[in-house]
Amino acid sequence: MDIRIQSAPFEPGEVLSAFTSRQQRAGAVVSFTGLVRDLDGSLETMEIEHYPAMTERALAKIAKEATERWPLLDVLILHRHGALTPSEPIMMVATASAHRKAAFEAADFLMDYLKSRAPFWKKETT
Amino acid sequence: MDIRIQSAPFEPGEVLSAFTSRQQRAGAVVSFTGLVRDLDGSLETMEIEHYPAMTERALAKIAKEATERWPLLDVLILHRHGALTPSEPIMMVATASAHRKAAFEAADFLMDYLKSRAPFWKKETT
Amino acid sequence: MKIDVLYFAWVRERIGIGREAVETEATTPSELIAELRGRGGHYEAAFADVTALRVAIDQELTEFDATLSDAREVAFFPPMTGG
Amino acid sequence: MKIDVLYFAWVRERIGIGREAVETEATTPSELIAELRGRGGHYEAAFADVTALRVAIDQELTEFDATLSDAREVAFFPPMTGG
Repeated sequence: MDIRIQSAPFEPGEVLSAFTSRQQRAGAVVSFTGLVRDLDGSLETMEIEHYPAMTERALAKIAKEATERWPLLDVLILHRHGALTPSEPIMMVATASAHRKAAFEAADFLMDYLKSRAPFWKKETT
Repeated sequence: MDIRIQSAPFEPGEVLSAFTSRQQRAGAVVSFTGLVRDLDGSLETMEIEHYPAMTERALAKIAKEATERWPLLDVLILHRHGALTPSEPIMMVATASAHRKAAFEAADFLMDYLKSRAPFWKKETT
Repeated sequence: MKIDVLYFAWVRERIGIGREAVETEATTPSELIAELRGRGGHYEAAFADVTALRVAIDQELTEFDATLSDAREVAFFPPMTGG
Repeated sequence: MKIDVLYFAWVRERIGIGREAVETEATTPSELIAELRGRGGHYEAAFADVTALRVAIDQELTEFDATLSDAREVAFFPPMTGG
């Protein structure tokens, strides 16, 4: 299980490659990457606030919940905070399982849960 | 739309990074990577046969079907053929959309469709 | 008892600070909110609509009628928008 | 008419070749299979259970009772196992 909360930008491909190459028995790896959208070209920056003392605990709980519901071999959650600009990756989840279905369902579940239970707040500045 | 059929190995992270960085308006990128599994440690190689004249056409049709069903901004399908060893990536799909749900559902659909409609045959040698 | 009270996002912006120590006899977050609203001004504005808020006690999401006994830290914030 | 007939995976292995030109009057893949089975030997083994097979005409998956008129290439293979 790999939980990262960081203000630094990240490269989704580097994260996926490291995650995939450490799998020994997985047959399926699913990743989700969330990007900053600029709907009408007016967004200058997005600021993501979080609750540091709670964030890591909440993400670990979300990851644990997923591993209890699906036969996962590995889970990664990465979420940025601070200032972001359009098209930058905001966050990423990755799941590894023997089978496709578990990897897909768990990644979708992590995203649902993370949106409603992890203490992050986006604020857009135009 | 990006369809690749190749015998050469690929690095899932490099593919995802190139795919993600060419998105201008996407809010969500989902990737699926299939890896060669070695269930009991006895698999030496997997050989993937395909029907060259049909493969590219079938994959393009699958990708087109997905873009008609979901509001996708981009689709990638990459599938290897030839000899593969355990833990190597076999194939990958990636989807980009404004919203998470479309990206997830389309990636899952691509995998279902690809397994039943794309002319690839795996043969394991132990 | 003394509790650290934290505010995030627009709750923090309306109240004007992110954290304060509060001396209180409240036994639930709801009672604590009633006390804070009693201060008027920014607090009344921030807590005008509790249905738009979420609460965590000691870094765990909880309900507004949960018990505050032994709580060291209570946080109020709008619905989360991560992911 | 002359059609290129292609075999993949275990169909190819049983028959022993991957491709051959076949002179035939068959109007459907089913009729073509009946002709090929008539050769006996490897062909009979390969086509013993048609429910285990799939067919493509000119690189499009189709049914065993589809029409072969104008077909240039017919392929027989087991269910696909990509992905």
